[in-house]
Amino acid sequence: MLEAIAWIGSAFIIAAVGLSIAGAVGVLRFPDVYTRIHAASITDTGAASLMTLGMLLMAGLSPAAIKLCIVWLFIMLTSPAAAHALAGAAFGSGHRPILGDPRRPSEDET
Amino acid sequence: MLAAGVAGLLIAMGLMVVRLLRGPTAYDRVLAVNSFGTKTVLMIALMGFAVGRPDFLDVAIVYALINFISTIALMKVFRLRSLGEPLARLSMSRETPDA
Amino acid sequence: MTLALALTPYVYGLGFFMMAAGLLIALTSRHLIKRLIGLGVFQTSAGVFYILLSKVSGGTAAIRLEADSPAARSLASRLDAAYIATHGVDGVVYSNPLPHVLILTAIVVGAATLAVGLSIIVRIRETYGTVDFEELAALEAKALRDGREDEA
Amino acid sequence: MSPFAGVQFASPEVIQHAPALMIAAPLTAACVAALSPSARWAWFSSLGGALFALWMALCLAADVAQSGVVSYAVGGFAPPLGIELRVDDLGVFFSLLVSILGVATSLASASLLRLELPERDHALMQAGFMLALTGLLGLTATGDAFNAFVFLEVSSIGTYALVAMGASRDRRALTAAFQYLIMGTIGATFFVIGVGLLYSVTGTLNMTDMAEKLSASSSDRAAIAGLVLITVGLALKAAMFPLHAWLPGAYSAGPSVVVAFLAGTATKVSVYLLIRFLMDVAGGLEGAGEGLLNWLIAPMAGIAAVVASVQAVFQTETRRILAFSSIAQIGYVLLGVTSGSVAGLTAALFLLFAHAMIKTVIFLCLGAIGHRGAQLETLAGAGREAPWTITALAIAMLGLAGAPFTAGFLAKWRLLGALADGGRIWAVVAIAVSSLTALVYCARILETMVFRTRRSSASGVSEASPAALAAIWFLAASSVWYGLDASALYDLARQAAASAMGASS
Amino acid sequence: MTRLLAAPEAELVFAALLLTLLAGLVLALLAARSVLTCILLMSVFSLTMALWLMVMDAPDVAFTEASVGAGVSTMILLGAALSSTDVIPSVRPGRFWFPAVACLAAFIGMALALSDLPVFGDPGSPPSSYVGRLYLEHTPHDIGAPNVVTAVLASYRGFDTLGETSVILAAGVGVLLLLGGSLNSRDPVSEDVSLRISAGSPVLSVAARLLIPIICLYAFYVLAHGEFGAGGGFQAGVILAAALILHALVFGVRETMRALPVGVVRSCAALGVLGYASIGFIAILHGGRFLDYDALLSPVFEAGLPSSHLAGGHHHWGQRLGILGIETGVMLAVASTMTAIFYAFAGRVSRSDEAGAA
Repeated sequence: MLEAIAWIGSAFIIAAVGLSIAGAVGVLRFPDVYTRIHAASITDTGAASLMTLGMLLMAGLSPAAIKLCIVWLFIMLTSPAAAHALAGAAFGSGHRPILGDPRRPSEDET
Repeated sequence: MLAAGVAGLLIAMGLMVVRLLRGPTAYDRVLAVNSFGTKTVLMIALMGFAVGRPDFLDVAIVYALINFISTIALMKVFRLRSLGEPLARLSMSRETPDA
Repeated sequence: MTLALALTPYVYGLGFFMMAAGLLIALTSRHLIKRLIGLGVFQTSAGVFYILLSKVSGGTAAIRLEADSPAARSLASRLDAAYIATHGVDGVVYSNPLPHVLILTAIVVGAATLAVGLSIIVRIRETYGTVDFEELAALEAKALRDGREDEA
Repeated sequence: MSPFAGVQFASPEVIQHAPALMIAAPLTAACVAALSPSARWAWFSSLGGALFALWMALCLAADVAQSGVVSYAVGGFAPPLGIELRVDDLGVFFSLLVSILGVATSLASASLLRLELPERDHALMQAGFMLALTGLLGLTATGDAFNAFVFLEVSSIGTYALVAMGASRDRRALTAAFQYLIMGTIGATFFVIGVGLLYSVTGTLNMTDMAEKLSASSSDRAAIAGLVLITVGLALKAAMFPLHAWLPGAYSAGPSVVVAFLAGTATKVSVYLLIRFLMDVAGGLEGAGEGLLNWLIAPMAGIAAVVASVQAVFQTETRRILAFSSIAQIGYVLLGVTSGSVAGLTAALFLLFAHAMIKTVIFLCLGAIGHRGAQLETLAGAGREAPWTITALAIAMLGLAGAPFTAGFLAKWRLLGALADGGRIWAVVAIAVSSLTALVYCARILETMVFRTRRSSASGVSEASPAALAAIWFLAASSVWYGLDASALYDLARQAAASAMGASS
Repeated sequence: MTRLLAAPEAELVFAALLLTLLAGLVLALLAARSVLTCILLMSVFSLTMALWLMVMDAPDVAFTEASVGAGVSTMILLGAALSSTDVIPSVRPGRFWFPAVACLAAFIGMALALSDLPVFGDPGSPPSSYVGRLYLEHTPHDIGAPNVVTAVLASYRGFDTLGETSVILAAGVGVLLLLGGSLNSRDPVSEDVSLRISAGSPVLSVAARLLIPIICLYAFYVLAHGEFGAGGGFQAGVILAAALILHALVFGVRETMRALPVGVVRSCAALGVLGYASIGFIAILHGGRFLDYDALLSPVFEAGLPSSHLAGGHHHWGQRLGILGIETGVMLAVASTMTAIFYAFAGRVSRSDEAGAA
């Protein structure tokens, strides 16, 4: 029984890592700041939740589990707030998102 | 299994460093550092289990805290050109195009 | 064991590379703040060297575990008994704690040097108006020449 | 027989804790100074801390004279585990030097600071000064290699900011302090990497334990690399010839009370650490210590003696001349240290003590008369304005030049004798040439101050305050006293040299 | 569960991988042309270094490296960078080659010593088999704290930590001397209270107001937890300073200065070091050596206290009291010095802005 839970936990972790790598690739390939912020913060919080769930399964009832929940709570509180502030700052300083045709050359190439 | 997870996270962090170096605008760089920090927090938690000492999550909490604070500081520096000014006084929507 | 042998020159070599690179930035960069950052890298790489000495293969952090606690048992499971008997303490193999204590000091010393250095840079910026090393040298040479004429 | 044999300065309970209290007292004084509301209270606490440290140093001297080596396990744990404060004759010699100059500088600091810095900075300046004294005293007493690095940083981080505070008088203090910070930190970091290499070979940080393990160890290459790095690091801290670029700027632009203390102690304690590491710790490695001394330090010291003196002649700013003369004097001392004979080391230590006192007197005098201008000409005819201070300065300049009846003369004379006996003719020639050039710039300074007539545009020169005068005259008189009857100081130096060389041969 | 654990060799390989990432970051730093990019690289460098330290079984050092390196150093670097030009001019070749050759010589010199250095992870190397092992064996008997690093830091080598705390005080004194001039003057705070809660950035203000008390509480947890897990005086001090810096970042440094004036902060730094030294003096007055915590409690009093089960029944209350005492002193000194340094950098910049704006 313990082995099964551990395997499910590590499956969650692998899923979280996959999501994280997808987000990282997204941050590299997306055309402008806002889409990158979108890619990064969604996958960060998603990967954090999945990984915390996976590790909770592996840790079981122990002080580590409580610390894991605190870490998860902390990430949930700070990561979106930071992303919001970042987007607000970028918008405030004159960066405008690229609307309409995605095939238009992105900021990198201009 | 955990080692594979840790290696995957390492790749994601490497990609973030690439964005940090390439990032045309300053906000790409701040984003890269913020995302790198969050991934480091997850890495610490995962490594705690990989090396069999899960009670090192205190370090992960400090990481998340420091990551949040340095992101706000970086954002204030790039956007408002000052550290000491209260955020409230310099409303965020003031139009000052910069890097 | 051959893996550790192969890694040794690579790992120490990277440590010494970081020392040389930090020293190079601290001595040659024209921007004063970047010089301090180079100095910080140089000090941190001294810490890397100490920590490289402290690692014991299969060892865990120097926080003593109860001999029969689940963590100790799972750690012991990945090592053979003879290794634990010779190098372990009370059934658990630990890494060497002394360099950790020394590097805690070195990190704080590095931060203290950085703080004083940056406050000097802020004052230089306010009095000289520039933080470019070569402009500063030029300004000082000119001031020296003027100083000598008007006081003679 | 050491002059302190049989003398009792305090009750046995106090003497027992002398090494730790000698270091903790100035640290407490620094905290009280930082807490004190007014400059006056800060001065009292700094003076009290310095006097207490001197008292403890004297107790230590008596204790060491009696029992050879004093070992104090801090925290109650025996050496390999705990940190050991180990004081032998060599350590006591330098503790006395640092604490005497500490008291003298602290006595004169109130009036000198008032002349140069605004009132609100005095409390923090006294705190920084006391922290520097703590670091240097800690260096002379510690027997643990990494503890030496920590005290090296304690003494130097405070002084970077103190030197930068000279900007109120001369804006070049800031760039000089920045260069001093970069070079000083690189030196300290080289030192800590060297200690790390020695630690990787011996596994311990206690210096005596390290010496034993080094003699038994087979892996010499890491140990020699460690020693080379330590030598380079300490050479940077002691401003030895090729690595001395930071010193002239720092000494010419810093506040005079800070430069007076630094000129007398900072580089000297680095020489002490060089002697400690290359003679005691490296004793085990056959030939490594001596090899470094003879082939790396000796030639550099010779070049330093000649080149620095020549450069000093061409300077026009008073303090820059004295800074280059300090570099030359370090060259003399290192020539004596690398002479390889007890007599040579004794003469070197004697010269070091005499030169430290003389330099501190000179910088205190320059500060005390309120000498704002940097150029030497602005000092013209200062003798008439501040007779007492300038006569003390003249006595010290004579000592610096090595004129007869001063400690400087006696020290150089014995050093030349020891070097000649040791067959190092090139060193004798170097010192002779350097002393001649020293005569030139000392005569120039003396002539400008005493014999030249008053210039109308000279910046206001005024007599020193009574406290500053007391400190200045105490040091100037003792530099003459040790010129006439050098037995007390010479015995101390010989004991120190014997314990250093004794340990290695 | 055991199959999931990383094999010892995997740890060594992983450490080498992270070190490669660190070296890459240093290379990027070498080539960086803008100061802000350098600062970001330095922040990432500190985080990766802290990660590498975790793999190398040094949680305490990772704790400190993350909080001091990525946290406070980045803040003061940004403070200084704000007041200076951002572009880094390239070095003229003439002045580049001599130092470059010197660094290369140093690198080759050290590389020559490589062959004698102990093999990576070798348990029989001199450092790991001599004093390091003695600490691991003697700590339960002498001190009774599970965290050997805190035991060595606070008790065996407590004198080192006293020296280090005076290094922090020296830095605080130096920064206040150089930049503190304008902070002491009690200038009238112009902005009115209502601005603080205005529409500007509700999200961050709410997040900050929620987090700051939690962070302070967490700092005290790290202080008290120092003997059992990763943590201690330095880490707690820096986390407390981080909480104050967060408050200053969101609500303005003037606001934080009104809550904690510079005079109070400066005195706390001195009091922290004074507290540490006075524990040493108390040990002397009770007949022990300087900083000997066993002498803190009189034997009669200590006999009455319950023996700690953790340390096999030995009476260690003196050591526990001593370690907690000096850790509190260190925390006070570190937190107030880091806050004073942040005031000096952040407070000064807004001052010149005001001067510029006025």
